[in-house]
Amino acid sequence: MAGFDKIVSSYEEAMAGIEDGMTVVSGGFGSCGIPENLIKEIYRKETKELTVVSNNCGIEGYGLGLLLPKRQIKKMIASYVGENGEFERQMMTGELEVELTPQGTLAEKIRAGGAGIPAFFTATGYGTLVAEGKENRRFNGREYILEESITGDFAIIKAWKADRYGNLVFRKTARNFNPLAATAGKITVVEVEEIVEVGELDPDQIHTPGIYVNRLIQGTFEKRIEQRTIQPSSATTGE
Amino acid sequence: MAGFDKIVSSYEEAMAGIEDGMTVVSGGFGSCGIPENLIKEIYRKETKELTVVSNNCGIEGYGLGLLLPKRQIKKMIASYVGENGEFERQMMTGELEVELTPQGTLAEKIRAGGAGIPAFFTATGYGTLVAEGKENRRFNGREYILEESITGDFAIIKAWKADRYGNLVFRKTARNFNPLAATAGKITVVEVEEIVEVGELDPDQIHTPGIYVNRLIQGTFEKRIEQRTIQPSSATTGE
Amino acid sequence: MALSREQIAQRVSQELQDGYYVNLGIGIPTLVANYIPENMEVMLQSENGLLGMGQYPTEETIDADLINAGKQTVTIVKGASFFDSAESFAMIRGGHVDLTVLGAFEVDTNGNIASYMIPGKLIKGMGGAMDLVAGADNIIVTMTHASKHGESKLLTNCTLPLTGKGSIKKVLTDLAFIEIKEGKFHLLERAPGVSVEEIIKLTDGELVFKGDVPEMQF
Amino acid sequence: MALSREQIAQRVSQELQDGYYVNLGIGIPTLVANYIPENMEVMLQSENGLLGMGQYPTEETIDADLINAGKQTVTIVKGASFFDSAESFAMIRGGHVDLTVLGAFEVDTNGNIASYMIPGKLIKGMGGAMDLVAGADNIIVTMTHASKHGESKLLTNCTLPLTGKGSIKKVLTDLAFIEIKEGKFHLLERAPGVSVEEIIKLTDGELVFKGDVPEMQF
Repeated sequence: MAGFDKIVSSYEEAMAGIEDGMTVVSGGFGSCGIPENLIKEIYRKETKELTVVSNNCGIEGYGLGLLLPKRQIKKMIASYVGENGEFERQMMTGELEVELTPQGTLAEKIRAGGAGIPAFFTATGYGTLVAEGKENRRFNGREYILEESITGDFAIIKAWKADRYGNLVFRKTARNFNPLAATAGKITVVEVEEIVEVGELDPDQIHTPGIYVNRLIQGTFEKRIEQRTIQPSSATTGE
Repeated sequence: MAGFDKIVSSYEEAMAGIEDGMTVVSGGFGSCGIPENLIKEIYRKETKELTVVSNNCGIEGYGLGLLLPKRQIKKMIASYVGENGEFERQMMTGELEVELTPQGTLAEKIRAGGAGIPAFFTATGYGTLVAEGKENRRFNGREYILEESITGDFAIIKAWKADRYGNLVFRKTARNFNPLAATAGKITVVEVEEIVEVGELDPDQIHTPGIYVNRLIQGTFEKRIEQRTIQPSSATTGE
Repeated sequence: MALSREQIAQRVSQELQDGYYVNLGIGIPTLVANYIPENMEVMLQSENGLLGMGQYPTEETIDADLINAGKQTVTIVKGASFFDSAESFAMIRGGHVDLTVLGAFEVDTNGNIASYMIPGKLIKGMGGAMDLVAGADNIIVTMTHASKHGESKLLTNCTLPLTGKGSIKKVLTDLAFIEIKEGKFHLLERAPGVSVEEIIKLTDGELVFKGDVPEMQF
Repeated sequence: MALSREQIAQRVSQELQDGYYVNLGIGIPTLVANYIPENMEVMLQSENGLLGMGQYPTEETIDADLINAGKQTVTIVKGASFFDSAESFAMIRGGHVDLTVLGAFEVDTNGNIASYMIPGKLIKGMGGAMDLVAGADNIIVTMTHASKHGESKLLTNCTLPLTGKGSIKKVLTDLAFIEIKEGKFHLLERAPGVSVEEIIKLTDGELVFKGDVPEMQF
């Protein structure tokens, strides 16, 4: 009896069914909390024409940046694409379509997608390029724009701990977009650092209930750091 | 230096500033996880003409039901008002205005209020009395209605544990509407069973960050049970 | 013979599948939990913020902080989780629950359902029913086929205020298992010993069927 | 003399209040954290999902799972909390953050701000800036008053794509502290040793002031 056991035995199985032209929603912020190995599997499969929804597009050769050299991404929906030369090149030449979306709007679009809310109003982006082609409406004397939600054929997630039912716990700021993305995939695939026994996770402290999770795999992670800032050097405040 | 210390010393102080005609958003589901003592304080102060937003309106003489005999509530926004004779009487005679709102829509309206989202579309209630006077719109071949968000002058909350910064942890199904309501008050007042030292709550496991909380007080709770169902009697499945 | 409440629940339980997340409404639907097949795992969602609802507690384990959507004291199973009401209805509205079972006063041939209000008589509120009805793809309505006075509850048009519009596809009554499609009731199964004629007589909306309508198997 | 980056941060820090929740943007705003007055508690929000950001870590405490919105490794203070990105922007969009400090390329007399894009040159994306600008009531923009070539960044109308419309009321440059209201720049304070004439010369939008404009105090 399979029941609620979400564990799959290989990354191949984890990403089975992903096809050219699909939409993939990915957790992660910069290099933090990204599903590194699920991305590697998409790279290995050479799936193409993808629409990828993620706050960033990784860095060159790491994270979602892996999918750039072979031009696997057709369209990127992200809030920030800086610090990736290949990305910038493909965007400038028009090889890659980019839909820049404010970070909070992106988060809310993904949450709304998972929650069955097709659209919502937000003040963010009113009067800017982001508002172009979108409905404006006034509520209580303030202007808002209408934003539609996002769902994906696949959601790819990195969590810290899970039980085999797919109940997830995230760690520190590696949480970021992951719990939202987990709700927004037709098929939600999660890779974790540790799988614990069912019942070990405190039911009050589960960040993502297993109902959102379809497949689960334990992986090992490089966890590359983008900006290694160390005290007490005041020169490392970065800009 | 006050800093982030949210603790107040009395229930009087906790509810200071509440005035006739204000809107109060309350956590709780039935008798579970309700801010009993904050409600008692509103009863004691005899604040009137209130608009109260809560999933239920308590039972006679307990919870929000306390505010009925002296007709302190002008308007109730709730999803379920059953099992309260005085409530039904006031509603039937028109003494009390009631805006019945689907439970999920109510939850989302309160969350949206706290999150700066003035309105959202939902399929819930389409084609029903709930949709009257509201905009309908089609997204991807399905009909939705536009629902506006809710905020309150006060939000009254019951949590399990807190630190003095107002970081909150809820317990079991006593969580319910409480974390949502906590975000939606101009002034958010929380009563808890236990106040622990700052740093004792795991930062990964705080349900409501202190930024939403203005006042905090430790109380003692009756925690009345509405439907005491015990196994193994199969006659207690209740209807 | 018309099915008992327990038999209705039992027949509904045959629609369960291993690994289903299920929301059971108050009343007969709650009884379905007693008939989950032995070789199957099902998780019960309670819309007040619980996935993995267990049985009623004992006197020793009763906890005022642990109730279901019917406000009954309950327990949890291993692997359960608690969450707030917005998250709970994100699950429901977002279509993440595999099966919803709920009661009704009336359903009609357009898949409309009325279940929360009898004007001037019963105004308790819709609770989570409107969200459940709008959010789930897979809903089974359980109800008696007709009132005690013989008035059909399966209508051409609901007469009471609707809980949801065009959302119901399956109805299990004490007499019949019915599918709603293309504006008609399709009789799939009948209760043991209940004739097609009896069902037709007590069905107000257009009822169609193909060949011999099988009896329900228990 | 024009203020240094550190002095700009220091002057901003005078606008802090005890118990403030503050979001500091990348660049100069980040430096404000170094000048929080001794007798004051301030909590820093980082929009990637952290309230209560602390200093940079040591080699021993560095943690790849703990970064700020600028992707720098950080630590947390006592009483900090982590949350997801939707919750983080619920805080921001919902107006729960008391003060936001962020940089800009241009601001104008209508309170418009351009800070994320130079067409054909710099297209890195707005990140959380549009949400911060739309969500906060209390925003301080920090920037140099003019470019290295002497072109004013305080304009009648922004020339670059906007980050937000009508949302900026306070600007602190290396030369002046300015309030924006009624379609004008109001000169509140000038950097020590910088004359009103110099500021006027480097301000493109209409600049007004009352009487003697005081020097900033440090």
